[in-house]
Amino acid sequence: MPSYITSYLEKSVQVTPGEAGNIFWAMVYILCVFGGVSLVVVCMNWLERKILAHMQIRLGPMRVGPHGLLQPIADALKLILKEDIIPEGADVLVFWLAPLIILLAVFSVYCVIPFGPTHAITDMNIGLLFMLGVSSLGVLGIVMAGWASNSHYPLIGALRSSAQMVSYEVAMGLAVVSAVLMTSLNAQGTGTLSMIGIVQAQQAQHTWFLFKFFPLGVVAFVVFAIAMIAETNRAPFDLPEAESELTAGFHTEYSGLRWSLFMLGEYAAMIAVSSIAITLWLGGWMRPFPHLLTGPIWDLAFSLFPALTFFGLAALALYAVGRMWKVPYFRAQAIGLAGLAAVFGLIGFVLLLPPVRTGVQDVYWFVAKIAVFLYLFIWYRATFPRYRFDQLMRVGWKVLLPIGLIVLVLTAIAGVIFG
Amino acid sequence: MVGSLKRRFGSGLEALTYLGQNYLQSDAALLPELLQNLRDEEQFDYCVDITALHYPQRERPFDVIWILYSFPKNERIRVKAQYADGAAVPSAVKLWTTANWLEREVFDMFGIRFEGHPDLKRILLPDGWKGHPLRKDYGILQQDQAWVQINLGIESGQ
Amino acid sequence: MTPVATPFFFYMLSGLMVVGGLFVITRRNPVHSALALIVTLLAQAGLYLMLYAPFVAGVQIILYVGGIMVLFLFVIMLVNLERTEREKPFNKQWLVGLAAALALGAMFVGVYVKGRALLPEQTVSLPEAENTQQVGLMLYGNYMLAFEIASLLLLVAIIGAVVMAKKRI
Amino acid sequence: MNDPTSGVTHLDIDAKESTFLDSSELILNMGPQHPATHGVLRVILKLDGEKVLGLECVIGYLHRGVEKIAENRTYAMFNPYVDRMDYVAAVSNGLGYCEAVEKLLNVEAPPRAKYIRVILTELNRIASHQLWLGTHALDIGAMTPLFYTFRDREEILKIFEKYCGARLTTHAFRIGGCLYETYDGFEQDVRNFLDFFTPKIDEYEELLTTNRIWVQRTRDVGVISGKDCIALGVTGPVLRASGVKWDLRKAQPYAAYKDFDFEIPVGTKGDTYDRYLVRMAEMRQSMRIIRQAVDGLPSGPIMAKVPKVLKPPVGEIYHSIEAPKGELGYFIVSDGSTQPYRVRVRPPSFVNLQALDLMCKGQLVADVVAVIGTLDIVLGEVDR
Repeated sequence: MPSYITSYLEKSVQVTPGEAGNIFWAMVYILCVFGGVSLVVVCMNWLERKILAHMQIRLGPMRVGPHGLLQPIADALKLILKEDIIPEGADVLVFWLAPLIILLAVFSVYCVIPFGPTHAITDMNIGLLFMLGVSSLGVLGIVMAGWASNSHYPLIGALRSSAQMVSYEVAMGLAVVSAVLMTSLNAQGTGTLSMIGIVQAQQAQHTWFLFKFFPLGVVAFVVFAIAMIAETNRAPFDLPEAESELTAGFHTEYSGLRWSLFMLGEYAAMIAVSSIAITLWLGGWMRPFPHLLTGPIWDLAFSLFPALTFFGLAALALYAVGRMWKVPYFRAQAIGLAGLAAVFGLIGFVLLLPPVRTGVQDVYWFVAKIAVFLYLFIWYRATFPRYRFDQLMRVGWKVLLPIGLIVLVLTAIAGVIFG
Repeated sequence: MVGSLKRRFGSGLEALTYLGQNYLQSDAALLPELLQNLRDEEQFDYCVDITALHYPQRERPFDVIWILYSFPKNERIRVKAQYADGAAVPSAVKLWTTANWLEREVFDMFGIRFEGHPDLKRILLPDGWKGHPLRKDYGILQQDQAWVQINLGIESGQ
Repeated sequence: MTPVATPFFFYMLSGLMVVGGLFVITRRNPVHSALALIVTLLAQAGLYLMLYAPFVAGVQIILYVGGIMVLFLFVIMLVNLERTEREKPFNKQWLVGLAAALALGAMFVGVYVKGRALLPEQTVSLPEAENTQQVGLMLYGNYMLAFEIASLLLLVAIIGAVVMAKKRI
Repeated sequence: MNDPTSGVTHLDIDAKESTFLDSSELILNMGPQHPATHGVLRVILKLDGEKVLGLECVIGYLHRGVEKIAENRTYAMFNPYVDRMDYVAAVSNGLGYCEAVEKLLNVEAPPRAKYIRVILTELNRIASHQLWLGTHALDIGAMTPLFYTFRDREEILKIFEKYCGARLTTHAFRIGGCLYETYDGFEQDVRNFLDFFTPKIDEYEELLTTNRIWVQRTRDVGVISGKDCIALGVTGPVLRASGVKWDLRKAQPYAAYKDFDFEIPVGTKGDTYDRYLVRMAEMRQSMRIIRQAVDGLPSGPIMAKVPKVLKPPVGEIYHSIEAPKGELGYFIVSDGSTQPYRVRVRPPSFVNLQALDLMCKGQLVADVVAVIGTLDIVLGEVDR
């Protein structure tokens, strides 16, 4: 048995575990991806409330743990303990199945996301197509949830959100196609749908697709970014959960753990969709300016970044501890925060060791870009009012679709000319 | 302006002023054309308010009051007319659409019927409520006990 | 990629399809039969994967399950459900049904008896790696004309749908 | 359309045999406890799918019979009741009532009292518009303005609290002038507020005025023409947004308004976006008035000679002021006794609400919420 495990490690050509057919390492990758995603979802919950609050000149959760750090755990506990009501007259099978389908759809997208040249659960040669296909499964879950709750408002909310997601998938697909078109500009002239292939194409062409054929890449990226927000029912497109008209959209009747599955699904979908955008346009796990600023000093500088971020977090926590120490009441929380600072510091030191430093490079840059995207999601929620349903559909069909088509055609022409 | 009105309507109309605010005391029969005239010729295009007063001891106990304002002339006027209990007051909805709710409230509070009103029913009190609160004979503590019992199921409001 | 335990997967997937198909026709509640149909289509996508045709499997998931089944569910929800549930699912033409079942049975037995001889000798081995490229080249290379006609047909269908819906808006 | 509350205990609007989708006309009940109907207002919408065919407002849930109470209270005792009607703009209610009774008594408030009254009323107008902006933006989905507006409104409420002890229902004025002399540092507080608030109002504008989605959600929503406004008796910012340049503070100046110069902001198309612009401009004009009033605050007595027991001569008087929502009028009839024979309040919100049906025809459900917000109605005043 151990040989089966080690055989994958010293294999000469580096291939993702899925491809190498090594079930054990694939399981390891799956566990750490899902563990990582749930961890990110938990701290996303805290971050969203804190950032949204500070944007609205209020403090956000401060009571549970230092600066509300234990708030997500408290929320999770609350949701688990809450009673899980199934409305009378609801179709129990469909009611129970809906959140599972949404989670299944969202989490199966993760098995193709490339965190590094070999750090992905598997790499299909139709990776991108698989992702789009499976993400369209999420619509089924929403429609079933709305229908099974057996009352007017969730049904209207479900119909609206599924119509919205179906129409924005079209715009998303077009933007994706223009990005894939750029991958085919290499020697043998055939592009690739596999996610790792796309990032390697960007490496080969020494540029992120965002900056390729300058205006086109950016426009396609913007079309995808807007469609991405609509796909996850977030920020200006969160009409299905519009509080003012329909009480709470398709998950009105859900409560307790089942409702938290929907929330988990929403946050996971946000991460999945932003990772697609990163892989396609922002050069996946490549560090910024890999070809411009090459040379040992630059490599060293960039490789220090992971350690620096953790040291920064530790410094922030220590500063907060300093301020909290003055008030005796907060002393207990200050100790807790100091412990957290110590942990961050420790991780920072570990990241300084040379072998660890280069190893973690790819994953770090990918996750850093995802963090930027998640911050954008929260920012949109604070600033934009909500689209009305017909405006929302108008933007989807009459604005994004034509722009997507034009960008596709122009990229093709640019590809042929500059090729 | 008062002169021209006097010539048109003659005896039934007298113009008085109190503390600088002039108002016309007219009898019931003249009312419809008076309001029409005021709105069209005298350009009182904004009907500020319609309300009523209850003098129980008089033989025609109700005083209905129209407060009008003219944008062009920046002038305000009040028209008062006396009505018997149960007499039908001409509705001003055709002249000013704002009269719709104002008359419904007067009907709700005083029980004065406005004939020609498209949808005359109570506006503030629930439909099944008996009695008109703003009449002088309606006590301050009094309530429609029956309605309270049926719908709210409690003994009484007080 | 060396195939892994293919017979097991093949029987599991096809079994899933058959059971799903049965559920589609026997369920009283239309939404349940729609869900069963979704299961069958997903199992079919699995079979495509086993035939080293990932592109077709991907398209199957996007088109059938993601697109058409969502519209199925839309229609089922918008139409009035109570009436359809009350009707008796099985009507009286069992005679025609029996004849069709017999013909089908005969065909199955025929195939089972002939066995291997029915299928062509050399199985075309399609390299799994470039399946998408292969499909692309084939589609835009040799069958360009058929592709154009099909797209024209689709265009006509879309415009027809818009015209029909225009009356109601 | 029989009124559902008459005897029918359970309102059964979606009978089992027709599901709500295939009947062409759907009756939706935006009930009294709806997050977007500012208070206890129930709107029965007749919908065709998403479009509104017509709507009917069922009001009266907050009816306390203020006019009946007035007939059993003396003039001075009724003063606090007036604040409870439009609890968001309590100070201007008080101003209207006190001035009406002063006219009845043929008494004139001293100039210092008039200036103080103008300062407090204009501060109250800004507070009322801030509350309107916060809740209106929240209804349309923008969460952030709510917190900005309430933070700034807090400053105004602090000034009220220091002057007359209460934040919301202030009972700041008495018949004949003001009871309390301004606390020392009053002018300084007001000036500090003005300097504090000038950049803040630009913050609101930054957030919303050029926000594409805000413009799309409010442009051409709930349009009402000037002529319809006058016919429906709609007054205040809604009327001005429809192009009619009319403001009681200019047309029939009361208190000390003739001493100040300020413009009347006017809109053109009369849609929700114009009303938003008009109210923002009104806030700026109010700040101008306050600055002039504070700089020119005369010294002198703050209370006119008014007898202890008010017994106004027999007669009637109608006096109206420009409240933040529109024209707020008091028609008081006195029979010579200490208690008024009849106090009729002409509430702007009640009359403006009548225009809701005309403004919402043909709009979508999401717009009904926006139009209710832009009318800026307060149910305490609608139901009295």
